[in-house]
Amino acid sequence: MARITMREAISQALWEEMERDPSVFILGEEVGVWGGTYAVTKGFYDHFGGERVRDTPIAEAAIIGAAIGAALTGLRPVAELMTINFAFSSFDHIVNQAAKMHYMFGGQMVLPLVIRAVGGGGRQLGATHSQTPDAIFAHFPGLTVVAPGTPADAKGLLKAAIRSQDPVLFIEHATLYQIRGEVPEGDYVVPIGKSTVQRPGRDVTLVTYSKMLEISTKAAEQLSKEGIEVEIVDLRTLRPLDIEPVIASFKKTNRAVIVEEGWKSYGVGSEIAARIYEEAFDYADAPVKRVAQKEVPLPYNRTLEQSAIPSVEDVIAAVKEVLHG
Amino acid sequence: MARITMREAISQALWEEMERDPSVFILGEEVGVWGGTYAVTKGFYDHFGGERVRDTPIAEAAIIGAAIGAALTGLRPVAELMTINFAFSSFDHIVNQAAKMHYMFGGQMVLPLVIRAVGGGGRQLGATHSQTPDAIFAHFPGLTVVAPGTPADAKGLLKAAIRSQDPVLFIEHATLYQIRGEVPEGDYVVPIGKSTVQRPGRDVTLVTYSKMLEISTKAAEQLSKEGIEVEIVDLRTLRPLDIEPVIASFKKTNRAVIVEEGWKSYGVGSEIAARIYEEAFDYADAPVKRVAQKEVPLPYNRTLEQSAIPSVEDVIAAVKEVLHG
Amino acid sequence: MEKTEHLKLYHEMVVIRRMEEKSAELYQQGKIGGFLHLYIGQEAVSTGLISMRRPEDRVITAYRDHGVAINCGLSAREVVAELMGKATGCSKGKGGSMHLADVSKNFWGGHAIVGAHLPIATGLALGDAYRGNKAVTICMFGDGATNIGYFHEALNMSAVWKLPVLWVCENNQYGMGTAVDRASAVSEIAQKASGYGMPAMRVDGMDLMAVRKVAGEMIEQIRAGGGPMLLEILTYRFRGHSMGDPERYRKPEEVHHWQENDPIGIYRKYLIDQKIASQAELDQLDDDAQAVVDDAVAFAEASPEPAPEDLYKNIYVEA
Amino acid sequence: MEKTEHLKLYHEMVVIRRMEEKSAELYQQGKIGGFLHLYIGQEAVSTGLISMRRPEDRVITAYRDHGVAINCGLSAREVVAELMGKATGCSKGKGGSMHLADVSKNFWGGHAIVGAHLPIATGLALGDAYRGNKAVTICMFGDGATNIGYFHEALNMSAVWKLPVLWVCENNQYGMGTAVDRASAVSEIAQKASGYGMPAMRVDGMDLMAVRKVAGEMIEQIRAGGGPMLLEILTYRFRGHSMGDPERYRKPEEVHHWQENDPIGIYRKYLIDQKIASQAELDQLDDDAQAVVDDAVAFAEASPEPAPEDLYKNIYVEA
Ligand SMILES: Cc1ncc(C[n+]2csc(CCOP(=O)(O)OP(=O)(O)O)c2C)c(N)n1
Ligand SMILES: Cc1ncc(C[n+]2csc(CCOP(=O)(O)OP(=O)(O)O)c2C)c(N)n1
Ligand SMILES: [Mg+2]
Ligand SMILES: [Mg+2]
Repeated sequence: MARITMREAISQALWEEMERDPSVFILGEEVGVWGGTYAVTKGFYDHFGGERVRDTPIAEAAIIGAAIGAALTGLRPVAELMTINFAFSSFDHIVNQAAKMHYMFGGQMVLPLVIRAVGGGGRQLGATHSQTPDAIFAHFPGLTVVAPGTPADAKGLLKAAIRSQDPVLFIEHATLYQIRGEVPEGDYVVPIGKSTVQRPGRDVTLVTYSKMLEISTKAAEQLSKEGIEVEIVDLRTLRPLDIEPVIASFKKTNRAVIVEEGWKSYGVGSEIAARIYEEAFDYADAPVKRVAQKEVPLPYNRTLEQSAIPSVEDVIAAVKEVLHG
Repeated sequence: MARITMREAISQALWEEMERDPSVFILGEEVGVWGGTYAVTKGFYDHFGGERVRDTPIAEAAIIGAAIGAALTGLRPVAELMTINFAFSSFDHIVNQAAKMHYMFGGQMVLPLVIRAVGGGGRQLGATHSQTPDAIFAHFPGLTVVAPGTPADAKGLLKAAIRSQDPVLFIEHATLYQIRGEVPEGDYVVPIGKSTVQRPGRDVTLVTYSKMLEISTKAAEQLSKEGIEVEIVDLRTLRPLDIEPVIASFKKTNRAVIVEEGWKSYGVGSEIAARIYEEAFDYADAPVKRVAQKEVPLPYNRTLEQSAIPSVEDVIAAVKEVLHG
Repeated sequence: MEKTEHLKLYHEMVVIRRMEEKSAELYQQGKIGGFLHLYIGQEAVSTGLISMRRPEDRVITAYRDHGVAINCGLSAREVVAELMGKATGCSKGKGGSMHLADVSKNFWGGHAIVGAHLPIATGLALGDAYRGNKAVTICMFGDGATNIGYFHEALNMSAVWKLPVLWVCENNQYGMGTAVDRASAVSEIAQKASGYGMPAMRVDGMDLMAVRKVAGEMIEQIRAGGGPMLLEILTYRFRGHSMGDPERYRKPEEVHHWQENDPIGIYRKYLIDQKIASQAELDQLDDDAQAVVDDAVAFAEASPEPAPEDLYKNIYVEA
Repeated sequence: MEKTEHLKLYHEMVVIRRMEEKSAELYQQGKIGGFLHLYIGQEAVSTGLISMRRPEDRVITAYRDHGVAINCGLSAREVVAELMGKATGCSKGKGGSMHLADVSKNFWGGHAIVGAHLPIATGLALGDAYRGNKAVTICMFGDGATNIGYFHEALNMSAVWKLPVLWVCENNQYGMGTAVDRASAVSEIAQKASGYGMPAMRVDGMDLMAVRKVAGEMIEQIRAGGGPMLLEILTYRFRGHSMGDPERYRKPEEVHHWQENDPIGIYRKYLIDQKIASQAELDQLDDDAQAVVDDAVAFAEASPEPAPEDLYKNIYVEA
């Protein structure tokens, strides 16, 4: 196992899958000559050529539409949306076409399609470029929504996504590309649709995913010094949602904090909180607490922006609140 | 007060506001010569002319974009999306542009804009044309999301929306146009952002809105015969969400059922359930129950489709469950 | 062209016409639900066009898809069954009128969001180009669809990548109640090709033979590597946009004028004038067509509804 | 044209150039965050174009907006303050580089979603047409933006409704790393106008006087009721797409070639050749421009950050 960055892990998954299966190809803005806006596909164009690493016009609906069509013919396109914010410019193709075609035509159409999209705030890109709208995609049956928080999961889940017969929205986080972790070499596949305990603990269940796993882990480390042991459940997949590990943990700790980067209202935490109570009402010793983005379009100013995104301190405070009321 | 249909109530609000304020105008597909796909603007074209009742090309992004631009110049456009499903073809303009411009430019841009959109399933229109994706719009700060359930509210809230300085998504339900109710004549305005008790009761709090108010009311009437008195809180506005009447009712009944037409996961009920526990944890005598659409793209076949949408029976069963466990 | 081929095409057109008339009835009886967009008046468009495709050529269209489905080789049985939401329908009753498809016949649907299938067609053609197949994708859409962004993105991308697509606009002169000129900056849709440096043609869609000629040439040019092209086919729908159209936007005289230009009548006359078929032979085909439709309706009526548990099938391939 | 006007325009261009150079520095120092798209090389485009507008004419552009803001009359102070996220910035520090605006100067931003402001421009023009105002909306966008559906929907709608918009494509030959030909089916953007039956022109964007001439004529034709028009202005960005562009997609020689075509140099030479201004006068303007920028930076550095509670201001007009 090598200790590599999330960027390298994603890049590796793509590279290996393209080597393994000639029907896998990449399309998106600046994926080729430029090498990927976030350098994920650096070197791919030279190695695989322009047919398999396809630079597209700025036309998000056509990017996803073309990926859908190519997938229908049996190819395995990996479409890159430069950021998830631009998924709003191809929203119909994602939630109305990709998510529904298999069902709507009685199962005859198969769309082995991956949409990679970079999300998250915190980089002073202003309101339109800083969103974490994961929950709204997860609302649509027919779509699979994956959002890894570690390099190993990124590699393993991306491989699973590419091999899946279903359309998968694979959400990466711009400020996670640099984090490092142990990543198994070669054919490492992590099944989609499985939440996992990333850190065991006994006092509080902390449910999170993606970037907030990093923040939550830091918070847990600090809390541990104070004798508070947080159990972190990483959702990894938002749809289909695997609530079981969350419930199992909650039945043990009887307290939960949910940490997400997106807005609180109608967000991921809403669903998780509702599910916890539905399935473990009698185990709740304190109200479940949600930590999320302040309900504002993210501002450019760094201090303001940072104050709107959940911090390590916010998580610590929330954990203490569910513990001590 | 006259007893009129929801269609007439909406039509009346539009007509009166256009008579009152020359800066109000309508644009959308088939709003003019055709008279509105759902006949809401029948007669408007002849009376107000093609400048104020503007038929557009099939170009949803341009419809909303044009409405935004016109609003910036101080007009009060009412853009009609033939159905809310087509909002996915103008999603960026709704959630990235309309919702954010006031904030992003430091308050200098003002967008007094209404987007009317017809939602809901149950008419055998297939998966792409039958959605109730209200929750995903309500996720975005900067947007106001209104969804009336009675003719009076439809009139009063639409007037408020047209007079508002903020962008409002006004969601109508295709199968509610025929319902009748008492509607005050003339200048009747219902404030946006206020939930209300539509039916008082003592045993269970039922939280709902839009079409499901009708279904829930029928359920409540039947339950009443069995001696179960349901208190129905109608949200009416999804953002900003007025949770107060919900909490007040819950503190009284200690039990709640949430009924929505959209999918359950990451839906409206998720948020309401989470909020109830956050604000009235100690009052809960039983787990809050969510009644919602089955997690499938809605099928064409009538029987299948009906089985996927919450029915009066589903609501009755849920109420009994929260009462008797 | 062989006589049998002529008779087959005539028969197809009449099957479509009879099926559409019958569907309107079934709709009135409440046996078909949702939206129903009839193809009456436009039969020569898809019958002519699709008769020029090879089996490997893919076809994709909008929600006005009943005729196209028949031309692609779906049986009237599975089409009518789908309209009635039956388990025996081509989409197992889940799609309905707007979502007919049969992948095994290279018919990729039936799409209800205006213009959204155009980018998908780009992808179908990309799939063939990627593999070096010599197949052409035929993508049909209405005049109204040419004003939405999807049209632009799809045509541009197909041209940049020189993909094998024939873009076919069925210009029936209205998008719902909106006449072409009220929605499109140019009244000749073919002119839009110039923004994509794409060859374009216009043809009379009431004349099956004319459609065949132009479409056939374009399809083979594309197959030979000519890149995407745009074909505008002028036509008219004799009925409302869908069932329940108030039709306030066009004059009865206009409709009558076009109805006198009936594509079936024109083709019938052609076949007789050219002595390809006799009146009696064609009458026989008319009767056959009626029988096909009657059989289809009987089949559909007798077919089972989907099972309740089918609601949860086919959401994902992998469960 | 008056000498003072010439000197003003020269000064504006140099202010933009110096401000952009300084911004790059501030970015390297971490005093500007996010994305920073410099306008260096394209100064003659907006300086020439906007010099032809009347105060009632609205201007809207994409995220490469610093120069446009200056040309619209925003002070370098409020621009640099916005780049640094200060409360004194034109958007109160909430917008940043990509979201400059000043409604009071009829400058409607600065928009970061490629092409999304084009439909909004249609609406601005609709607002004026609705009221019978004689104002023209000038909407600027890049070559890359002409491939997205928004472009198509906006141009078509503006043409159908004959709205007073000048659509201005700043063709700097790349959308990020993608050369025009790799993304657009036609290499001359002006050709795209034909799909909308719209008059179009192409002009050299390194030559301020040429831009003024063509833009001025078009704006007045539009004002006179000529309907929307498309103007393609050929230019080049001397720097990367934004800070941190690896620039693997173009050769240094190409960049150097264009840098020799510096729009400021060309205009300077013109002013001297035509004996409109002396070397010394222009040097003085250069110094003035530097002083303006130095002052702006000092102002911005000394300006306060937004207050923490500003986070919750301006989400809605009505609280
Ligand atoms: C994106 C979108 N907007 C609006 C509609 C509603 N709608 C359905 S058909 C139609 C008219 C389409 O006209 P055209 O493309 O000319 O096809 P035709 O019906 O004439 O065959 C409209 C507006 C839709 N289905 N999708
Ligand atoms: C809808 C959308 N897709 C992608 C992007 C990312 N992006 C930002 S600028 C840009 C290139 C735009 O090129 P062009 O329109 O030529 O403008 P230029 O940068 O050359 O001024 C891209 C792809 C975006 N902001 N919005
Ligand atoms: Mg049409
Ligand atoms: Mg460019």
